[in-house]
Amino acid sequence: MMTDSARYTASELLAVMSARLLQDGQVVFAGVGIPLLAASLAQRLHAPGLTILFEGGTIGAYVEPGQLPPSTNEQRCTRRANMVLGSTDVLLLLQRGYVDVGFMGGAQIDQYGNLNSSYIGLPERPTTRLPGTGGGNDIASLTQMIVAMKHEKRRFVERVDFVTSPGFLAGGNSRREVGLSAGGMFRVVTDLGLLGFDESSKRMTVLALHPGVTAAEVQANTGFELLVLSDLPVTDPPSNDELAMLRHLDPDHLYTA
Amino acid sequence: MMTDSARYTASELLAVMSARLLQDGQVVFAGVGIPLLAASLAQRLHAPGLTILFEGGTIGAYVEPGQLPPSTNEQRCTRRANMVLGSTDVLLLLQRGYVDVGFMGGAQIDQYGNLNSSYIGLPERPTTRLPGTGGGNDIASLTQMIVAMKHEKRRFVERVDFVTSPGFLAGGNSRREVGLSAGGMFRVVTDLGLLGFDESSKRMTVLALHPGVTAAEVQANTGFELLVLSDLPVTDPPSNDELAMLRHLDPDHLYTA
Amino acid sequence: MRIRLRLARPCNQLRGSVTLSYDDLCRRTRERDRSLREKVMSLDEAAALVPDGASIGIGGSTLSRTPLAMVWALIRAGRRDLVCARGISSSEGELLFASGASRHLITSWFSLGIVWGVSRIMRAYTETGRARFEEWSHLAMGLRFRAGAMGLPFLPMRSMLGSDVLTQLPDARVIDCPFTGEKLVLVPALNPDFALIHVQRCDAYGNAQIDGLPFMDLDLALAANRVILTTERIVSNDQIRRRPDQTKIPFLAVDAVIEVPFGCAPHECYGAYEPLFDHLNHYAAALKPDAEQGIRDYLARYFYEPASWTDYLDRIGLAELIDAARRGKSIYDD
Amino acid sequence: MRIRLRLARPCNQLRGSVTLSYDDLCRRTRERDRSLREKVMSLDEAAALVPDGASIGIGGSTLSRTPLAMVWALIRAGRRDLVCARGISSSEGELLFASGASRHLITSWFSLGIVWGVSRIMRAYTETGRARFEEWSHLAMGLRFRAGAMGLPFLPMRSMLGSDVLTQLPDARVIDCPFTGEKLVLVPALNPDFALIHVQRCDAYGNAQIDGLPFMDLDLALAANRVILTTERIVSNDQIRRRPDQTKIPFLAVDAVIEVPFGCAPHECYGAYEPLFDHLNHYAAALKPDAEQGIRDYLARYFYEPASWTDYLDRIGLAELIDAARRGKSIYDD
Repeated sequence: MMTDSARYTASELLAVMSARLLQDGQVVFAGVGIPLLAASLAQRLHAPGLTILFEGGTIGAYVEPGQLPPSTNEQRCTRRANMVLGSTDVLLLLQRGYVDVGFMGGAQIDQYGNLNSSYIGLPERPTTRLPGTGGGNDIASLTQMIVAMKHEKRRFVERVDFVTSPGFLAGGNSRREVGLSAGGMFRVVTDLGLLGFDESSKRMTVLALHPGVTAAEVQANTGFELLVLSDLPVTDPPSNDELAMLRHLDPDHLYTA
Repeated sequence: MMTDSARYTASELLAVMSARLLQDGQVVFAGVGIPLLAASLAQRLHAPGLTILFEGGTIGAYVEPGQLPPSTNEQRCTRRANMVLGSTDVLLLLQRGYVDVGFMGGAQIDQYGNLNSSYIGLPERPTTRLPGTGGGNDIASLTQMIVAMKHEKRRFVERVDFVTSPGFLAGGNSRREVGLSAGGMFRVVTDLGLLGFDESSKRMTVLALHPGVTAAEVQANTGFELLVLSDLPVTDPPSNDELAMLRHLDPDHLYTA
Repeated sequence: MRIRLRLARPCNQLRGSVTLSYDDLCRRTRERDRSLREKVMSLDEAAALVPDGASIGIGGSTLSRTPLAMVWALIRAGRRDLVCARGISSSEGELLFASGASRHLITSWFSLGIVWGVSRIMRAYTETGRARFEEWSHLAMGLRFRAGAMGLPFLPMRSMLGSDVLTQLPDARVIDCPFTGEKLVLVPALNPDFALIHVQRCDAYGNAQIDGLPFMDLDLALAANRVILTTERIVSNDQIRRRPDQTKIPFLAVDAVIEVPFGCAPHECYGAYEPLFDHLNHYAAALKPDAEQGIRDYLARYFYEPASWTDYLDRIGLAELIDAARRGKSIYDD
Repeated sequence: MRIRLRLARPCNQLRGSVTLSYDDLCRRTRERDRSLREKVMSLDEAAALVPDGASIGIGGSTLSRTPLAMVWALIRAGRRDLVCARGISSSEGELLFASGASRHLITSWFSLGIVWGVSRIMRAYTETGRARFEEWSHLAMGLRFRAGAMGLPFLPMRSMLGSDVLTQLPDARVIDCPFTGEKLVLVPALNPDFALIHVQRCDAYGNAQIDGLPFMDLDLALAANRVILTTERIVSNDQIRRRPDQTKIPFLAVDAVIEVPFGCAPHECYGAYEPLFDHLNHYAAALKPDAEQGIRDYLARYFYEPASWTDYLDRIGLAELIDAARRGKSIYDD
């Protein structure tokens, strides 16, 4: 689907906008798809010293253009990497505190940033069984999270059917109270805007709008009431450089269909 | 010191007699010195399929003649080994139950097979601080043990000053009661004879005498009352083949001074 | 009909993960022949070692170093009620469910991957209650194998707290740390009856070298009660002994060695071949119109009909094997 | 005089192992610069990173891959009250005690090895209460580093039960396993302020390869709050990236890289050189008549007087270095 500008698809917008959140020198734990692509984009443009970790067991990845892996567990993930190690061990780096930011896609999210990738309906007899947590729960439990996902009402729900990967749980201090003292939701990047979480209530908050999008549009595509930053900035549209590099990395639109 | 026969030293006798206890196909965790040498001797003679593990991190060692290591942590221990791994990981094989027999030397032992290699006197102000457990406590806690040591009254004491490596603790079921459900003392090989432990009381028992040694002599060199098997057998003296191979392995008498 | 009958026993009451007492764990290990001996056999002989109902740890992850030849052999041998465990599961899980070889998979993620979408077989079997997908976090799976490898009844961890994943797992416990007072999750050891692991090379005794991503295979090998190794090639013990620091699985944990070139196809084997993308597309397309009929047809053509593993590979096609091998080896190019 | 003054504070009250709260552990790690950057410096610069009183994990074991050049630099820099931890300790422990750099060593075994007998310096310092040898089992040491590496406050284990080793360790706890009811010992994580590790090669960022016996160094590197790597040689990052599965310590854990050929001498570095047996005999002989005077003289001649590490090596003698290197490399001969 093309956005208004027709210069880029919604997926491309998502990739560019989330790439901009990653800073040079950070350590990012990236999932497959838009996160992997956005992290690689950041690494090629403004953050050459970005260290990318994959759940399959890679530290300091440097994925080759046009050679995107089907998951983060194949040899393509390790090409020109600094280190390859066991998947338990790379996940333990999260627990040890080595990772600055976790970066994943999401199927369903709620107002406190909880993610569901397990069940639609009741776990005992779900209407849809989803693929499950993978490392999602571990990443979301142990480090600061960026989530990139399409902004649709059925995906942005008041309360997820099942908390696969914890955000701020019931808001306020509830995350810390269950024993999750590190990490938490940092940003949600969508094709409509950039969202964060209110410092005390932990409710989802619109921080910026993408070009041509209104706050009302964002709310209309969200299944719960959003907080909105006063004086809402508008993001810069994807630059030609960003789009060119993105398409160089994913020429077959494997992740950006 | 030469024994009666003058054909071999006490250390050589110890090495030969303990080598005979190791069976083909077993997995043995061997300490440096006589244990390493005896295990290598068994491997070269009657037990070619003996798997030797070293605490430094070696599985399936095959130490070269004349190239004995100063501890079990040097590269000489790994020559022609099947696998090299971390020292924590090789010790964990004991805990996982992969090891048939642990094989160590001992500084001080008591009637229940408890070993002391830490303190003579009180721990707060010892008269002699010994080198400590190393892996001794782990080996003795987790697997069947063979101990090879010189038979001297000051080494065979009623109660060790300090239990570094547990034998049967206070005898009877006390070992199992503290939570050590695997392993236990199996044999003590000395330059005077072969000793084991009574099945119910767990007291040290003379099982065999080396050539030319009497039961009274063994008792006289022991600081507590030994049980003695009725109808006490006498071991075969070290054969020429055994002695020749032993001297081939340790031509400089590094371990058999 | 046969499958329907089995529904009488609800799949969520299948024997799951049991924490063995230390006495039992040690007894099982003591009874194994851990001596240095040759263990080379055929896929069929290895499959015969595994009884119905056994618990099975599956090596590799997603599309990587999956012991597919051994899964293939077990399905052909008609195994039933295997309780399978893997860090992340993919098409091999679909084939285990659809063949009736397993109705219980313990894993963190079960689907086909970003390119092919959500597994329709996983959905069909779990949503109707015909099979169980027992979900633990990826780290939890890894620590369960690691606890098993370490001879421990559990390991502590800091994730899963506060999530619904944890509420579905009665086998996990939450404690207050006796040192810091912090909340911790304790996950129970997983000591499967068998591990199936594919490696790039090993010797006839089972000393195995693994190139590239090791996933959870080193822990899995030591956690399991028996290890069945498939390998791209068998090398001499002399070659192993020249670089013992490259051995990743020790022979004393291994019970069977089977030489199976392309033993992961259509999945990848690091440095040897990449995934066979065309065949995976073909598989996904075959399941598109009617997933259950599609996978039955696929099983017939690729699992039950071939006379041998080579025949299976031949049906996949030489061109793809050559291409996948070229791509696989390219990981070592500058 | 200086040493005597310090006796006012009994060495058994020195700061020992503290189990950090998870908040503190994470904060310390977050404050580190974990970015991909060059970290090459001199021994003196690295020594300046380490303050008096710091806790130090020392890599290698006994006579193997001991980071001796870094120990040498710390002693020359006049460090005091370092709390040192190592799986098994040898002459480096004697030198740390005798120089006054440390009065507290946490280890499982501390002596000189079968060839040279019980450490007389260890005995002299511990029997008079001038220094503390805090004894844990070897496995306990390994699991304490491993817990530290895993970001856990403790790990369970099955040894030390019933022994007097355990009764001397108030920091360890015995629990009943919540799964099996069995008794287990919990050992607290060890997260030293610094790890000193010597490797065969690494790049300027600190991606390190280790040949042969890894001992506890991989866990130690991840457990410590800062890692100082000495290396036989620095290689390019390109070389590392060609075989990422040979990297054993990731750059993001490393804070300093110092190229020091023969950096373990007179101990060994696997595949590079064996122990310098003649020098070790010379050292042992120097300590024979009067251990404390002998080691003071040795420290003067080999630690304080040399202008540089190369000067130190020169005093050991070229002939020995050549011989040790010949023996070291022979591990790869058929």
